[in-house]
Amino acid sequence: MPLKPRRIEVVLETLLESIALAEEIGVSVAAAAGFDEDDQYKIGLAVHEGVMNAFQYGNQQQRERKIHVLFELFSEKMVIHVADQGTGFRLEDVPDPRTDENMLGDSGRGVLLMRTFMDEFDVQVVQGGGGEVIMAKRYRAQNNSQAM
Amino acid sequence: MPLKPRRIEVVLETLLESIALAEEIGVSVAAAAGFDEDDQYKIGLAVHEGVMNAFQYGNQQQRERKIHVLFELFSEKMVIHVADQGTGFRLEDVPDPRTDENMLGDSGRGVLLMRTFMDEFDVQVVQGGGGEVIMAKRYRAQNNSQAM
Amino acid sequence: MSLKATSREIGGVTVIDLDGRITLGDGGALLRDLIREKVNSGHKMLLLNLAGVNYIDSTGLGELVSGYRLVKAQNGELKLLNLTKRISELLQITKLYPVFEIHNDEVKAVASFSQ
Amino acid sequence: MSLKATSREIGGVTVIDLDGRITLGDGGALLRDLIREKVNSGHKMLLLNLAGVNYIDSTGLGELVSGYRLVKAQNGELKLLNLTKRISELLQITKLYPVFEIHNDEVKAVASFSQ
Ligand SMILES: Nc1ncnc2c1ncn2[C@@H]1O[C@H](COP(=O)(O)OP(=O)(O)O)[C@@H](O)[C@H]1O
Ligand SMILES: Nc1ncnc2c1ncn2[C@@H]1O[C@H](COP(=O)(O)OP(=O)(O)O)[C@@H](O)[C@H]1O
Repeated sequence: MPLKPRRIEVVLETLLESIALAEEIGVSVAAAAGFDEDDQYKIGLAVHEGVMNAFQYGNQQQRERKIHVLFELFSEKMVIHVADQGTGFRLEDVPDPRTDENMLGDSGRGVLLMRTFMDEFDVQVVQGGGGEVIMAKRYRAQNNSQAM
Repeated sequence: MPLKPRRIEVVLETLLESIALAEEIGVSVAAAAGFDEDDQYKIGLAVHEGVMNAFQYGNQQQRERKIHVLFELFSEKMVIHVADQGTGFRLEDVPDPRTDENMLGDSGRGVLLMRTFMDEFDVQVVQGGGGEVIMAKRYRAQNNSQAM
Repeated sequence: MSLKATSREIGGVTVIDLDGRITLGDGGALLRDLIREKVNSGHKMLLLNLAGVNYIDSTGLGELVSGYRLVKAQNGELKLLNLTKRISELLQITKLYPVFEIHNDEVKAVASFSQ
Repeated sequence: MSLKATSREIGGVTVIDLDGRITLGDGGALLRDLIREKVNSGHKMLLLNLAGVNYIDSTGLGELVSGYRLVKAQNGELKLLNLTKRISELLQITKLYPVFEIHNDEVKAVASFSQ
Protein backbone atom coordinates (compact mmCIF):
# COMPACT_ATOMS: atom_id res chain seq x y z
CA MET A 1 0.00 0.00 0.00
CA PRO A 2 1.89 3.08 -1.18
CA LEU A 3 0.61 5.34 1.59
CA LYS A 4 1.89 8.88 1.62
CA PRO A 5 4.07 9.19 4.74
CA ARG A 6 3.21 11.58 7.53
CA ARG A 7 5.93 14.20 7.70
CA ILE A 8 7.33 16.22 10.59
CA GLU A 9 10.19 18.58 9.81
CA VAL A 10 12.34 20.18 12.48
CA VAL A 11 14.97 22.82 11.82
CA LEU A 12 17.50 23.47 14.56
CA GLU A 13 20.45 25.72 15.04
CA THR A 14 23.93 24.31 15.57
CA LEU A 15 23.87 24.46 19.35
CA LEU A 16 24.74 21.86 21.97
CA GLU A 17 21.17 22.01 23.30
CA SER A 18 19.78 21.03 19.92
CA ILE A 19 21.07 17.48 20.43
CA ALA A 20 18.89 16.66 23.44
CA LEU A 21 16.00 18.61 21.99
CA ALA A 22 16.04 16.68 18.72
CA GLU A 23 16.29 13.47 20.73
CA GLU A 24 13.21 14.39 22.76
CA ILE A 25 11.27 15.29 19.65
CA GLY A 26 12.32 11.96 18.14
CA VAL A 27 11.02 10.14 21.20
CA SER A 28 7.71 12.04 21.00
CA VAL A 29 7.27 11.23 17.33
CA ALA A 30 8.21 7.59 17.90
CA ALA A 31 5.72 7.34 20.76
CA ALA A 32 3.02 8.90 18.62
CA ALA A 33 3.85 6.39 15.89
CA GLY A 34 3.21 3.55 18.32
CA PHE A 35 6.74 2.35 19.09
CA ASP A 36 7.18 0.80 22.53
CA GLU A 37 9.38 2.37 25.17
CA ASP A 38 12.46 0.40 24.26
CA ASP A 39 12.21 1.35 20.60
CA GLN A 40 11.50 4.97 21.56
CA TYR A 41 14.78 5.01 23.49
CA LYS A 42 16.67 3.47 20.58
CA ILE A 43 15.19 5.90 18.07
CA GLY A 44 15.94 8.79 20.44
CA LEU A 45 19.57 7.72 20.82
CA ALA A 46 19.94 7.33 17.04
CA VAL A 47 18.61 10.87 16.55
CA HIS A 48 20.91 12.10 19.33
CA GLU A 49 23.95 10.57 17.61
CA GLY A 50 22.95 11.84 14.18
CA VAL A 51 22.37 15.39 15.38
CA MET A 52 25.54 15.32 17.50
CA ASN A 53 27.57 14.46 14.39
CA ALA A 54 25.81 17.18 12.39
CA PHE A 55 26.68 19.60 15.20
CA GLN A 56 30.32 18.57 15.49
CA TYR A 57 31.52 17.34 12.11
CA GLY A 58 28.98 18.57 9.58
CA ASN A 59 28.31 22.07 10.83
CA GLN A 60 31.51 22.27 12.89
CA GLN A 61 29.74 24.02 15.72
CA GLN A 62 28.93 27.04 13.59
CA ARG A 63 25.70 28.19 15.12
CA GLU A 64 24.13 29.81 12.08
CA ARG A 65 24.33 26.60 10.06
CA LYS A 66 21.10 24.62 10.25
CA ILE A 67 20.40 21.05 11.19
CA HIS A 68 17.34 19.60 9.44
CA VAL A 69 15.60 16.62 10.94
CA LEU A 70 12.79 15.05 8.96
CA PHE A 71 10.56 12.30 10.31
CA GLU A 72 8.50 10.36 7.79
CA LEU A 73 5.93 7.91 9.08
CA PHE A 74 5.17 5.27 6.50
CA SER A 75 2.67 2.50 7.11
CA GLU A 76 5.41 -0.03 7.80
CA LYS A 77 8.31 2.05 9.11
CA MET A 78 9.53 5.38 10.41
CA VAL A 79 12.26 7.07 8.36
CA ILE A 80 14.48 9.76 9.86
CA HIS A 81 16.72 12.12 7.90
CA VAL A 82 19.33 14.24 9.66
CA ALA A 83 20.93 16.73 7.29
CA ASP A 84 23.64 19.31 7.94
CA GLN A 85 25.46 22.00 5.97
CA GLY A 86 28.88 20.36 6.01
CA THR A 87 30.68 18.47 3.27
CA GLY A 88 29.31 15.05 4.10
CA PHE A 89 31.23 11.81 4.61
CA ARG A 90 31.38 8.30 3.27
CA LEU A 91 30.45 5.28 5.31
CA GLU A 92 33.44 3.38 3.93
CA ASP A 93 35.74 5.90 5.60
CA VAL A 94 34.33 5.32 9.08
CA PRO A 95 36.54 2.80 10.90
CA ASP A 96 34.94 -0.02 12.87
CA PRO A 97 35.38 0.82 16.56
CA ARG A 98 35.12 -2.84 17.52
CA THR A 99 38.45 -3.91 16.05
CA ASP A 100 41.40 -4.47 18.35
CA GLU A 101 43.22 -1.30 17.21
CA ASN A 102 40.18 0.92 17.65
CA MET A 103 38.71 -0.70 20.74
CA LEU A 104 40.30 1.69 23.21
CA GLY A 105 39.83 4.82 21.11
CA ASP A 106 37.68 7.65 22.38
CA SER A 107 35.54 7.87 19.32
CA GLY A 108 33.86 6.20 16.38
CA ARG A 109 30.89 4.64 18.16
CA GLY A 110 28.08 6.94 16.99
CA VAL A 111 27.60 5.41 13.57
CA LEU A 112 27.78 1.93 15.10
CA LEU A 113 25.00 2.77 17.57
CA MET A 114 22.77 4.26 14.86
CA ARG A 115 23.29 1.18 12.65
CA THR A 116 22.59 -1.19 15.52
CA PHE A 117 19.52 0.53 16.92
CA MET A 118 17.87 1.22 13.57
CA ASP A 119 16.90 -1.30 10.90
CA GLU A 120 18.23 0.71 7.99
CA PHE A 121 21.08 3.20 7.85
CA ASP A 122 22.65 5.09 5.00
CA VAL A 123 24.68 8.23 4.36
CA GLN A 124 24.19 10.60 1.44
CA VAL A 125 25.35 13.97 0.27
CA VAL A 126 22.31 16.22 -0.06
CA GLN A 127 21.67 18.43 -3.07
CA GLY A 128 23.63 21.62 -2.83
CA GLY A 129 26.15 19.98 -0.47
CA GLY A 130 25.73 18.91 3.12
CA GLY A 131 25.85 15.55 4.81
CA GLU A 132 22.75 13.50 5.47
CA VAL A 133 22.12 10.31 7.35
CA ILE A 134 18.94 8.43 6.59
CA MET A 135 17.78 5.75 8.94
CA ALA A 136 14.64 3.70 9.36
CA LYS A 137 12.96 1.65 12.03
CA ARG A 138 10.26 -0.83 11.13
CA TYR A 139 7.24 -1.36 13.30
CA ARG A 140 7.44 -4.67 15.11
CA ALA A 141 4.73 -7.21 14.33
CA GLN A 142 2.87 -6.58 17.61
CA ASN A 143 2.99 -2.81 17.20
CA ASN A 144 -0.05 -0.93 16.10
CA SER A 145 1.25 0.98 13.12
CA GLN A 146 -2.13 2.63 12.76
CA ALA A 147 -1.72 4.40 16.07
CA MET A 148 -0.75 7.66 14.43
CA MET B 1 21.13 42.68 26.01
CA PRO B 2 19.95 42.16 22.43
CA LEU B 3 20.81 38.45 22.32
CA LYS B 4 20.00 36.60 19.14
CA PRO B 5 17.19 34.19 19.99
CA ARG B 6 17.66 30.46 19.74
CA ARG B 7 15.30 29.17 17.08
CA ILE B 8 13.52 25.86 16.66
CA GLU B 9 11.27 25.50 13.64
CA VAL B 10 8.76 22.70 13.26
CA VAL B 11 6.73 22.05 10.12
CA LEU B 12 3.73 19.79 10.45
CA GLU B 13 1.05 18.47 8.18
CA THR B 14 -2.59 19.29 8.75
CA LEU B 15 -3.41 16.13 10.68
CA LEU B 16 -5.21 15.60 13.97
CA GLU B 17 -2.07 14.00 15.43
CA SER B 18 -0.06 17.14 14.74
CA ILE B 19 -1.87 18.90 17.59
CA ALA B 20 -0.59 16.65 20.37
CA LEU B 21 2.79 16.35 18.72
CA ALA B 22 3.28 20.12 18.53
CA GLU B 23 2.15 20.35 22.13
CA GLU B 24 4.75 17.77 23.22
CA ILE B 25 7.47 19.55 21.30
CA GLY B 26 6.39 22.81 22.92
CA VAL B 27 6.68 21.21 26.35
CA SER B 28 10.16 19.87 25.51
CA VAL B 29 11.35 23.24 24.30
CA ALA B 30 9.85 24.99 27.34
CA ALA B 31 11.55 22.49 29.66
CA ALA B 32 14.86 23.00 27.90
CA ALA B 33 14.39 26.75 28.27
CA GLY B 34 14.06 26.34 32.02
CA PHE B 35 10.32 26.83 32.57
CA ASP B 36 8.89 24.97 35.55
CA GLU B 37 6.35 22.20 35.16
CA ASP B 38 3.34 24.46 35.54
CA ASP B 39 4.58 26.85 32.87
CA GLN B 40 5.49 23.93 30.62
CA TYR B 41 1.89 22.75 30.84
CA LYS B 42 0.55 26.22 30.08
CA ILE B 43 2.87 26.69 27.12
CA GLY B 44 1.95 23.21 25.87
CA LEU B 45 -1.76 23.97 26.08
CA ALA B 46 -1.27 27.29 24.27
CA VAL B 47 0.58 25.50 21.46
CA HIS B 48 -2.14 22.84 21.42
CA GLU B 49 -4.85 25.48 21.02
CA GLY B 50 -2.92 27.42 18.38
CA VAL B 51 -2.20 24.35 16.28
CA MET B 52 -5.76 23.07 16.71
CA ASN B 53 -7.08 26.32 15.25
CA ALA B 54 -4.55 26.18 12.41
CA PHE B 55 -5.74 22.63 11.74
CA GLN B 56 -9.46 23.43 11.85
CA TYR B 57 -9.97 27.01 10.76
CA GLY B 58 -6.76 28.05 9.02
CA ASN B 59 -5.98 24.96 6.99
CA GLN B 60 -9.52 23.59 7.16
CA GLN B 61 -8.25 20.08 7.70
CA GLN B 62 -6.59 19.97 4.28
CA ARG B 63 -3.70 17.67 4.96
CA GLU B 64 -1.25 19.00 2.39
CA ARG B 65 -1.38 22.50 3.88
CA LYS B 66 1.43 23.06 6.34
CA ILE B 67 1.42 24.27 9.93
CA HIS B 68 4.59 26.13 10.88
CA VAL B 69 5.52 26.39 14.53
CA LEU B 70 8.51 28.53 15.42
CA PHE B 71 9.98 28.74 18.90
CA GLU B 72 12.32 31.64 19.63
CA LEU B 73 14.19 31.66 22.92
CA PHE B 74 15.21 35.16 23.85
CA SER B 75 17.10 35.93 27.01
CA GLU B 76 13.98 37.18 28.78
CA LYS B 77 11.14 35.28 27.10
CA MET B 78 10.07 32.49 24.81
CA VAL B 79 8.15 33.52 21.70
CA ILE B 80 5.99 31.06 19.78
CA HIS B 81 4.60 31.57 16.29
CA VAL B 82 1.93 29.27 14.88
CA ALA B 83 1.29 29.96 11.21
CA ASP B 84 -1.14 28.31 8.82
CA GLN B 85 -2.08 28.60 5.16
CA GLY B 86 -5.58 29.91 5.68
CA THR B 87 -6.93 33.43 5.32
CA GLY B 88 -6.25 34.56 8.88
CA PHE B 89 -8.63 36.24 11.30
CA ARG B 90 -8.91 39.34 13.42
CA LEU B 91 -8.87 39.29 17.18
CA GLU B 92 -11.68 41.88 17.27
CA ASP B 93 -13.97 39.37 15.57
CA VAL B 94 -13.52 36.70 18.23
CA PRO B 95 -16.39 36.90 20.72
CA ASP B 96 -15.67 36.71 24.43
CA PRO B 97 -16.87 33.29 25.60
CA ARG B 98 -17.32 34.57 29.16
CA THR B 99 -20.31 36.78 28.45
CA ASP B 100 -23.77 35.58 29.40
CA GLU B 101 -24.82 34.92 25.80
CA ASN B 102 -21.71 32.92 24.95
CA MET B 103 -21.23 31.16 28.26
CA LEU B 104 -23.04 28.00 27.27
CA GLY B 105 -21.71 27.85 23.73
CA ASP B 106 -19.56 24.92 22.66
CA SER B 107 -16.77 27.04 21.33
CA GLY B 108 -14.68 30.18 21.53
CA ARG B 109 -12.43 29.24 24.44
CA GLY B 110 -9.16 28.55 22.62
CA VAL B 111 -8.08 32.16 22.16
CA LEU B 112 -9.07 32.91 25.76
CA LEU B 113 -6.85 30.09 27.06
CA MET B 114 -3.89 31.17 24.93
CA ARG B 115 -4.26 34.77 26.12
CA THR B 116 -4.56 33.72 29.75
CA PHE B 117 -1.72 31.22 29.83
CA MET B 118 0.75 33.34 27.87
CA ASP B 119 2.01 36.82 28.72
CA GLU B 120 1.67 38.22 25.21
CA PHE B 121 -0.73 37.25 22.45
CA ASP B 122 -1.31 38.68 19.01
CA VAL B 123 -2.72 37.68 15.65
CA GLN B 124 -1.26 38.62 12.27
CA VAL B 125 -1.65 37.78 8.64
CA VAL B 126 1.64 36.40 7.38
CA GLN B 127 3.26 37.50 4.14
CA GLY B 128 1.71 35.72 1.20
CA GLY B 129 -1.47 35.09 3.20
CA GLY B 130 -2.08 32.72 6.07
CA GLY B 131 -3.02 33.28 9.68
CA GLU B 132 -0.45 33.51 12.41
CA VAL B 133 -0.69 33.72 16.17
CA ILE B 134 2.31 35.03 18.04
CA MET B 135 2.55 34.49 21.75
CA ALA B 136 5.20 34.92 24.38
CA LYS B 137 5.92 33.73 27.87
CA ARG B 138 8.41 35.55 30.06
CA TYR B 139 10.75 33.71 32.38
CA ARG B 140 9.70 34.18 35.97
CA ALA B 141 12.19 35.89 38.24
CA GLN B 142 13.24 32.68 39.94
CA ASN B 143 13.71 30.85 36.66
CA ASN B 144 17.15 30.28 35.30
CA SER B 145 16.90 31.73 31.84
CA GLN B 146 20.44 30.63 31.17
CA ALA B 147 19.44 26.99 31.41
CA MET B 148 19.37 26.55 27.68
CA MET C 1 -2.77 9.58 26.40
CA SER C 2 -6.38 9.20 25.37
CA LEU C 3 -9.47 8.87 27.52
CA LYS C 4 -10.82 5.87 29.40
CA ALA C 5 -14.38 5.97 30.67
CA THR C 6 -16.25 3.49 32.85
CA SER C 7 -19.64 3.98 34.40
CA ARG C 8 -21.28 2.77 37.57
CA GLU C 9 -24.84 3.05 38.90
CA ILE C 10 -25.28 4.19 42.50
CA GLY C 11 -28.81 4.70 43.74
CA GLY C 12 -30.18 6.00 40.47
CA VAL C 13 -27.15 8.14 39.71
CA THR C 14 -24.75 7.22 36.91
CA VAL C 15 -21.19 7.91 37.94
CA ILE C 16 -18.83 8.13 34.96
CA ASP C 17 -15.18 7.71 35.93
CA LEU C 18 -12.93 9.44 33.43
CA ASP C 19 -9.24 8.86 33.13
CA GLY C 20 -6.97 10.59 30.62
CA ARG C 21 -7.23 13.62 28.37
CA ILE C 22 -10.40 15.20 27.00
CA THR C 23 -9.34 16.83 23.74
CA LEU C 24 -10.31 17.12 20.09
CA GLY C 25 -10.52 13.62 18.64
CA ASP C 26 -10.86 10.42 20.64
CA GLY C 27 -11.30 11.79 24.13
CA GLY C 28 -13.87 14.44 23.34
CA ALA C 29 -15.85 12.20 21.01
CA LEU C 30 -15.91 9.37 23.56
CA LEU C 31 -17.31 11.63 26.26
CA ARG C 32 -19.92 13.09 23.93
CA ASP C 33 -21.09 9.65 22.76
CA LEU C 34 -21.19 8.32 26.30
CA ILE C 35 -23.31 11.16 27.63
CA ARG C 36 -25.67 10.90 24.68
CA GLU C 37 -25.98 7.14 25.09
CA LYS C 38 -26.72 7.46 28.81
CA VAL C 39 -29.33 10.12 28.27
CA ASN C 40 -30.95 8.18 25.42
CA SER C 41 -31.23 5.10 27.61
CA GLY C 42 -32.96 7.08 30.32
CA HIS C 43 -30.02 7.82 32.63
CA LYS C 44 -30.33 11.52 33.27
CA MET C 45 -28.58 11.83 36.61
CA LEU C 46 -24.95 12.00 35.62
CA LEU C 47 -21.95 12.57 37.84
CA LEU C 48 -18.67 12.95 35.95
CA ASN C 49 -15.73 11.90 38.10
CA LEU C 50 -12.79 13.89 36.74
CA ALA C 51 -10.23 12.72 39.33
CA GLY C 52 -8.15 11.09 36.60
CA VAL C 53 -8.40 13.98 34.16
CA ASN C 54 -5.50 16.37 34.24
CA TYR C 55 -5.84 17.82 30.77
CA ILE C 56 -8.80 19.30 28.92
CA ASP C 57 -8.50 21.52 25.86
CA SER C 58 -11.04 24.09 24.66
CA THR C 59 -12.83 21.39 22.69
CA GLY C 60 -13.10 19.26 25.82
CA LEU C 61 -14.54 22.19 27.75
CA GLY C 62 -17.03 22.53 24.91
CA GLU C 63 -18.00 18.86 25.35
CA LEU C 64 -18.62 19.39 29.06
CA VAL C 65 -20.87 22.35 28.29
CA SER C 66 -22.79 20.61 25.54
CA GLY C 67 -23.20 17.55 27.75
CA TYR C 68 -24.57 19.82 30.45
CA ARG C 69 -27.03 21.42 28.01
CA LEU C 70 -28.16 18.07 26.63
CA VAL C 71 -28.85 16.60 30.05
CA LYS C 72 -30.60 19.74 31.23
CA ALA C 73 -32.83 19.78 28.14
CA GLN C 74 -34.02 16.31 29.16
CA ASN C 75 -34.75 17.48 32.69
CA GLY C 76 -31.73 15.65 34.01
CA GLU C 77 -28.71 16.84 35.95
CA LEU C 78 -25.01 16.70 35.12
CA LYS C 79 -22.58 17.41 37.96
CA LEU C 80 -18.83 17.24 38.32
CA LEU C 81 -16.82 15.36 40.93
CA ASN C 82 -13.16 15.63 42.00
CA LEU C 83 -11.68 18.37 39.87
CA THR C 84 -7.91 18.38 39.61
CA LYS C 85 -6.20 21.70 40.17
CA ARG C 86 -5.69 22.24 36.47
CA ILE C 87 -9.27 21.51 35.51
CA SER C 88 -10.54 23.76 38.27
CA GLU C 89 -8.31 26.53 36.91
CA LEU C 90 -9.63 26.02 33.36
CA LEU C 91 -13.24 26.25 34.56
CA GLN C 92 -12.42 29.43 36.44
CA ILE C 93 -10.69 31.08 33.50
CA THR C 94 -13.60 30.33 31.21
CA LYS C 95 -16.15 31.32 33.87
CA LEU C 96 -17.72 27.87 33.66
CA TYR C 97 -17.05 27.18 37.33
CA PRO C 98 -20.36 28.67 38.55
CA VAL C 99 -22.28 26.93 35.76
CA PHE C 100 -21.53 23.45 37.05
CA GLU C 101 -22.36 21.96 40.42
CA ILE C 102 -19.02 20.69 41.66
CA HIS C 103 -18.39 18.11 44.39
CA ASN C 104 -15.44 16.63 46.22
CA ASP C 105 -17.19 13.84 48.04
CA GLU C 106 -18.79 11.08 46.02
CA VAL C 107 -21.32 10.04 48.66
CA LYS C 108 -22.53 13.59 49.17
CA ALA C 109 -22.50 14.20 45.43
CA VAL C 110 -24.73 11.17 44.79
CA ALA C 111 -27.05 12.22 47.61
CA SER C 112 -27.35 15.71 46.16
CA PHE C 113 -29.31 14.55 43.11
CA SER C 114 -33.03 15.20 43.29
CA GLN C 115 -34.76 11.91 42.66
CA MET D 1 18.75 15.56 32.89
CA SER D 2 22.43 16.10 33.52
CA LEU D 3 24.84 14.14 35.68
CA LYS D 4 25.32 14.13 39.43
CA ALA D 5 28.48 12.60 40.87
CA THR D 6 29.46 11.98 44.49
CA SER D 7 32.43 10.01 45.72
CA ARG D 8 33.09 7.89 48.78
CA GLU D 9 36.24 6.19 50.09
CA ILE D 10 35.95 2.58 51.19
CA GLY D 11 39.12 0.81 52.28
CA GLY D 12 41.38 2.54 49.80
CA VAL D 13 38.89 2.34 46.93
CA THR D 14 37.15 5.45 45.62
CA VAL D 15 33.53 4.69 44.78
CA ILE D 16 32.00 7.28 42.45
CA ASP D 17 28.21 7.22 42.45
CA LEU D 18 26.84 8.56 39.19
CA ASP D 19 23.28 9.62 38.61
CA GLY D 20 21.91 10.98 35.33
CA ARG D 21 23.04 11.05 31.73
CA ILE D 22 26.62 10.83 30.46
CA THR D 23 26.57 12.69 27.16
CA LEU D 24 28.40 15.37 25.21
CA GLY D 25 28.53 18.50 27.31
CA ASP D 26 28.02 18.66 31.06
CA GLY D 27 27.77 14.97 31.94
CA GLY D 28 30.76 13.78 29.95
CA ALA D 29 32.96 16.69 31.00
CA LEU D 30 32.05 16.23 34.67
CA LEU D 31 33.02 12.57 34.61
CA ARG D 32 36.28 13.29 32.80
CA ASP D 33 37.27 16.04 35.24
CA LEU D 34 36.37 13.92 38.25
CA ILE D 35 38.44 10.94 37.15
CA ARG D 36 41.37 13.19 36.32
CA GLU D 37 41.14 14.93 39.68
CA LYS D 38 40.99 11.64 41.58
CA VAL D 39 43.98 10.22 39.74
CA ASN D 40 45.99 13.42 40.17
CA SER D 41 45.35 13.37 43.91
CA GLY D 42 46.62 9.81 44.16
CA HIS D 43 43.32 7.92 44.07
CA LYS D 44 43.92 5.24 41.49
CA MET D 45 41.49 2.57 42.59
CA LEU D 46 38.21 3.74 41.08
CA LEU D 47 34.86 2.03 41.11
CA LEU D 48 32.20 3.78 39.02
CA ASN D 49 28.72 3.01 40.33
CA LEU D 50 26.45 3.34 37.30
CA ALA D 51 23.24 2.26 39.03
CA GLY D 52 21.70 5.68 38.40
CA VAL D 53 22.85 5.98 34.81
CA ASN D 54 20.32 4.92 32.24
CA TYR D 55 21.64 6.87 29.29
CA ILE D 56 25.12 7.16 27.79
CA ASP D 57 25.82 8.39 24.28
CA SER D 58 28.87 7.58 22.14
CA THR D 59 30.75 10.50 23.72
CA GLY D 60 30.01 9.14 27.19
CA LEU D 61 31.28 5.71 26.16
CA GLY D 62 34.40 7.51 24.95
CA GLU D 63 34.79 9.10 28.39
CA LEU D 64 34.56 5.72 30.10
CA VAL D 65 37.26 4.35 27.81
CA SER D 66 39.56 7.32 28.21
CA GLY D 67 39.09 7.23 31.99
CA TYR D 68 40.01 3.57 31.89
CA ARG D 69 43.16 4.30 29.85
CA LEU D 70 44.18 7.19 32.10
CA VAL D 71 43.86 5.16 35.29
CA LYS D 72 45.63 2.17 33.78
CA ALA D 73 48.54 4.35 32.62
CA GLN D 74 49.02 5.36 36.27
CA ASN D 75 49.03 1.72 37.36
CA GLY D 76 45.57 2.09 38.85
CA GLU D 77 42.35 0.24 38.21
CA LEU D 78 38.96 1.47 37.00
CA LYS D 79 36.04 -0.91 37.38
CA LEU D 80 32.31 -0.62 36.83
CA LEU D 81 29.51 -1.40 39.28
CA ASN D 82 25.78 -1.95 38.78
CA LEU D 83 25.18 -1.58 35.06
CA THR D 84 21.61 -0.88 34.04
CA LYS D 85 20.24 -3.03 31.22
CA ARG D 86 20.68 -0.24 28.70
CA ILE D 87 24.28 0.49 29.61
CA SER D 88 25.12 -3.21 29.56
CA GLU D 89 23.63 -3.39 26.06
CA LEU D 90 25.68 -0.39 24.90
CA LEU D 91 28.89 -1.95 26.19
CA GLN D 92 28.06 -5.18 24.42
CA ILE D 93 27.27 -3.52 21.10
CA THR D 94 30.54 -1.60 21.17
CA LYS D 95 32.50 -4.68 22.38
CA LEU D 96 33.63 -2.73 25.45
CA TYR D 97 32.02 -5.25 27.79
CA PRO D 98 35.11 -7.51 28.03
CA VAL D 99 37.41 -4.50 28.41
CA PHE D 100 35.96 -3.47 31.75
CA GLU D 101 35.79 -5.46 34.95
CA ILE D 102 32.11 -5.31 35.85
CA HIS D 103 30.54 -5.99 39.26
CA ASN D 104 27.07 -6.24 40.74
CA ASP D 105 28.00 -6.36 44.40
CA GLU D 106 29.69 -3.36 45.94
CA VAL D 107 31.38 -5.25 48.79
CA LYS D 108 32.86 -7.84 46.45
CA ALA D 109 33.79 -5.15 43.96
CA VAL D 110 35.72 -3.18 46.60
CA ALA D 111 37.42 -6.36 47.79
CA SER D 112 38.48 -7.21 44.24
CA PHE D 113 40.93 -4.31 44.02
CA SER D 114 44.59 -5.34 44.51
CA GLN D 115 45.99 -3.18 47.27
N1 LIG E 1 27.55 14.69 9.73
C1 LIG E 1 28.83 14.36 9.47
N2 LIG E 1 29.58 15.13 8.67
C2 LIG E 1 30.87 14.82 8.41
N3 LIG E 1 31.49 13.74 8.94
C3 LIG E 1 30.81 12.93 9.75
C4 LIG E 1 29.43 13.19 10.06
N4 LIG E 1 29.01 12.21 10.89
C5 LIG E 1 30.05 11.38 11.07
N5 LIG E 1 31.14 11.81 10.39
C6 LIG E 1 32.44 11.14 10.35
O1 LIG E 1 32.30 9.82 10.77
C7 LIG E 1 33.16 9.53 11.87
C8 LIG E 1 32.54 8.54 12.81
O2 LIG E 1 31.47 9.13 13.49
P1 LIG E 1 30.90 8.45 14.78
O3 LIG E 1 30.72 6.99 14.52
O4 LIG E 1 29.69 9.19 15.18
O5 LIG E 1 32.01 8.54 15.88
P2 LIG E 1 32.69 9.79 16.59
O6 LIG E 1 31.77 10.95 16.48
O7 LIG E 1 32.88 9.35 17.98
O8 LIG E 1 33.98 9.98 15.84
C9 LIG E 1 33.46 10.86 12.50
O9 LIG E 1 34.67 10.84 13.17
C10 LIG E 1 33.46 11.78 11.29
O10 LIG E 1 34.70 11.73 10.63
N1 LIG F 1 -5.92 30.00 12.59
C1 LIG F 1 -7.13 30.55 12.42
N2 LIG F 1 -7.57 30.86 11.18
C2 LIG F 1 -8.80 31.40 11.00
N3 LIG F 1 -9.65 31.67 12.00
C3 LIG F 1 -9.28 31.38 13.26
C4 LIG F 1 -8.01 30.81 13.53
N4 LIG F 1 -7.92 30.64 14.88
C5 LIG F 1 -9.08 31.10 15.40
N5 LIG F 1 -9.91 31.54 14.43
C6 LIG F 1 -11.26 32.12 14.62
O1 LIG F 1 -11.39 32.52 15.98
C7 LIG F 1 -12.52 31.89 16.59
C8 LIG F 1 -12.26 31.60 18.06
O2 LIG F 1 -11.32 30.59 18.19
P1 LIG F 1 -11.16 29.85 19.57
O3 LIG F 1 -11.13 30.88 20.63
O4 LIG F 1 -10.00 28.94 19.46
O5 LIG F 1 -12.49 29.03 19.80
P2 LIG F 1 -13.15 27.84 19.01
O6 LIG F 1 -12.09 27.15 18.25
O7 LIG F 1 -13.73 26.99 20.07
O8 LIG F 1 -14.18 28.49 18.14
C9 LIG F 1 -12.78 30.66 15.76
O9 LIG F 1 -14.12 30.26 15.84
C10 LIG F 1 -12.38 31.13 14.37
O10 LIG F 1 -13.42 31.82 13.76
